[in-house]
Amino acid sequence: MYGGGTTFEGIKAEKKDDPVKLAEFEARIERGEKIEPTDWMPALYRKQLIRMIEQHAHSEIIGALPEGTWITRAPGFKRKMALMAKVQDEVGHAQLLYSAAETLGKSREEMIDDLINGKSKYSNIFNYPTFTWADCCFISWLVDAGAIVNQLANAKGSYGPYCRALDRICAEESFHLKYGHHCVIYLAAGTEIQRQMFQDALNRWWPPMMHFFGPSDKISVHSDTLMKWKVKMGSNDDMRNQFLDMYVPKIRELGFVIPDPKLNKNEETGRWEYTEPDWEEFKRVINGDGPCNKERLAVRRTAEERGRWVREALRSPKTVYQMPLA
Amino acid sequence: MDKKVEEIIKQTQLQLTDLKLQKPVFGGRSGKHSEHLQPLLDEMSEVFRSDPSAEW
Amino acid sequence: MKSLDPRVNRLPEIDIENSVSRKDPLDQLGTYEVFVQPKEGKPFQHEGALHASDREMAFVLAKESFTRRFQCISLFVVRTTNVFVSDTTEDSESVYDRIKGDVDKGGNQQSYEIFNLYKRGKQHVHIGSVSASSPELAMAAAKNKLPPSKTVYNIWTVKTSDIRFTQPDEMDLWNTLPDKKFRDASDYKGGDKLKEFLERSK
Amino acid sequence: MSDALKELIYKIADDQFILGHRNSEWTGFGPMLEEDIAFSSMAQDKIGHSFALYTMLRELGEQDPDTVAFTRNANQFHNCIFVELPNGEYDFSLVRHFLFDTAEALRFEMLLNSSYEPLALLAKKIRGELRYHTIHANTFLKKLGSGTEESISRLQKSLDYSLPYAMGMFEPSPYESELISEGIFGGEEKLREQWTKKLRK
Repeated sequence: MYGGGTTFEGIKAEKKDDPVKLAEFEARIERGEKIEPTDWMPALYRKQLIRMIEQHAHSEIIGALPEGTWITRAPGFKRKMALMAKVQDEVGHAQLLYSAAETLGKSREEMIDDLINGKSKYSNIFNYPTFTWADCCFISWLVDAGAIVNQLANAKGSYGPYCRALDRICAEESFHLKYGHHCVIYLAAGTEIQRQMFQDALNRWWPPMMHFFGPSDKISVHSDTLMKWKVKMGSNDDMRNQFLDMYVPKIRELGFVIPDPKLNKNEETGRWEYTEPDWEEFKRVINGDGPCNKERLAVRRTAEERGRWVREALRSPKTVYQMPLA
Repeated sequence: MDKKVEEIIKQTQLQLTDLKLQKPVFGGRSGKHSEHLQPLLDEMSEVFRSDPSAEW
Repeated sequence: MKSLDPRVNRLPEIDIENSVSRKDPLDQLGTYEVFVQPKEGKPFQHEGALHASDREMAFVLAKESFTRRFQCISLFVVRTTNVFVSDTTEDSESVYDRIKGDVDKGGNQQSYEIFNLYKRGKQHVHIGSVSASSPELAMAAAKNKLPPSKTVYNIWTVKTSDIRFTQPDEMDLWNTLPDKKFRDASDYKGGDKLKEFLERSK
Repeated sequence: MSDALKELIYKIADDQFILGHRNSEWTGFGPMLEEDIAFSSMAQDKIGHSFALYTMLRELGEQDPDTVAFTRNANQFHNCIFVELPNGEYDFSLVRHFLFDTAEALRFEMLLNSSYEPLALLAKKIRGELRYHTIHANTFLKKLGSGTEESISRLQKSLDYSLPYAMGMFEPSPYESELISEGIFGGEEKLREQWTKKLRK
């Protein structure tokens, strides 16, 4: 469900790839055909894809925690069952994405260990606390909306297993977005307490939401290679602008005030203007120093440790680990 | 419902103590509960009760 | 740990700092491929992979990992190691052109299921079964008996006996799937509430 | 007659609702991703069953499901104590799932021919879901009950701890004879015998 904010630090060309194979590989992508696990691929392509899909999978499994904070308190049957199904989907999407990344040669367990040990990153936005039910509704609607902008773009990428996973995830997430919007409409049309609860949530969550798509193009490491290989499908600012185009009107329609007086669409350029997000905070949060980073990883580690006796009892020498096929 | 509990337990190394020796824990059916239920209900209805006139 | 999540506050003490040491061997479970038949008369299609301890558990877990919504009338699982995979071709070359359709004079003929990939990036689709004395010869038999009408980029074949099929008496597992509207966008139409709100706040 | 019927529906609905709620706490915390997903689906089924039962109660003159489920106090709930207990470790949650769902599947099998038609219809409708809950419980019990030293001792400890509470599922109601004579429900005694028979075979 969540993507974006993927950081491709310091991409340097790997050791020389076989030029003939590289030409065939690039011609295939040029024709719009997908790369499959058994194809030859440049080392850099494999490395960046593992990083990207792994970060997306981690974002899903960690993303289940801030919304999961409200799973036992969802008000009424409709919200309770929807939130149970939605948080379950996040775990389900993590399972799909880890499988897609496993086809590139890294086992799920190594990926989860790297997550827990802080070696592997995940989306900035899940390191913030969900103080109220309205915070949870903000995630269900707008963070989901942001993730879908990224995922629809990535679904047109070049790696087959990731596209298959994203096709399924995007189909399943249409319910998430509508559920989230439905919740926020009821808050907007509700009592003064409900309206204020969401306005407060919007004030808290807008800055991390602007960080969600990653550093602005001016300062982010820009890689033509990853664009050519359809690993990176659009610039961070493109994604951010798409999101603002689609959702700022919907937020304002409900009578809420977005906490950035400069936020405005420049009709000539067709681009949104806004207060420059604080990219220092973004780096700090991505690298482990946000309000809930420690709790998220501690909870994930506890789930792994408490489940170890189950996995060890299930493990049998006969059914040894194998990379998924597709 | 063909799988019988005994059948399942027999396929494991678990022992099933004699049920007649068990002293059933009754009371729930007539509203007499453990100390765990009310906190569960308070937590579950926290948002619901935060604004009783609201529609969520 | 003091958390906003009441569930976290109920967890046994969890230390913040300590990290996880890599376990050797990994307590990683075996891998299984999952195939789903969405509707009567439609072919089985590959849906993805999962990790489980054995075929029976893979079947149980596959039902919820892969058929939580949309449609399903039957599902089967097979261990990934039991799937035989052909070369993968591209552009306009069909992988069947690389297979010699020689006649299988081998003994101990067994039933194999055949799956074709018609587009890179899409799912393998079940097209039928053949009998053969080896996986390679099963693909050759498929070339003769199940000639494809369009370009095929990859073939999977699986011994029928390696598959855990849905049993006839298990078909009711998906009876209520269409009723689970709460997992579908159609259950969350906020239009009326929004209209009412907009009129009220005019 | 409707008091007997209401009491029966309330206790089945409250059992499903409270256990579904407890089991939903595991979502995102499961021992492995695939089991996290399956366990959450069964919790959603239980909440769905309770909603269907509370809707039946509304047709018998009770308040709407949200009010009934979210605003009553503990002393107004009719669930057995077994389902309200905290989740503990995964061994207890699994053993409770196994013992409770074995009984629940039997209960609804008895309700298949209930003279109260809505109950009979519901029993028929959710039969596939209850079948899945028991297949899942049986698969995990068999596997973990003969897995490692640790998994066997954990399940044994949870089984011994759970049995008195599990017997509490069959507390006879003040309307037993009326429910039986009206053909609404075969009675807790018969249910317990079938369940014990299954346990004791």
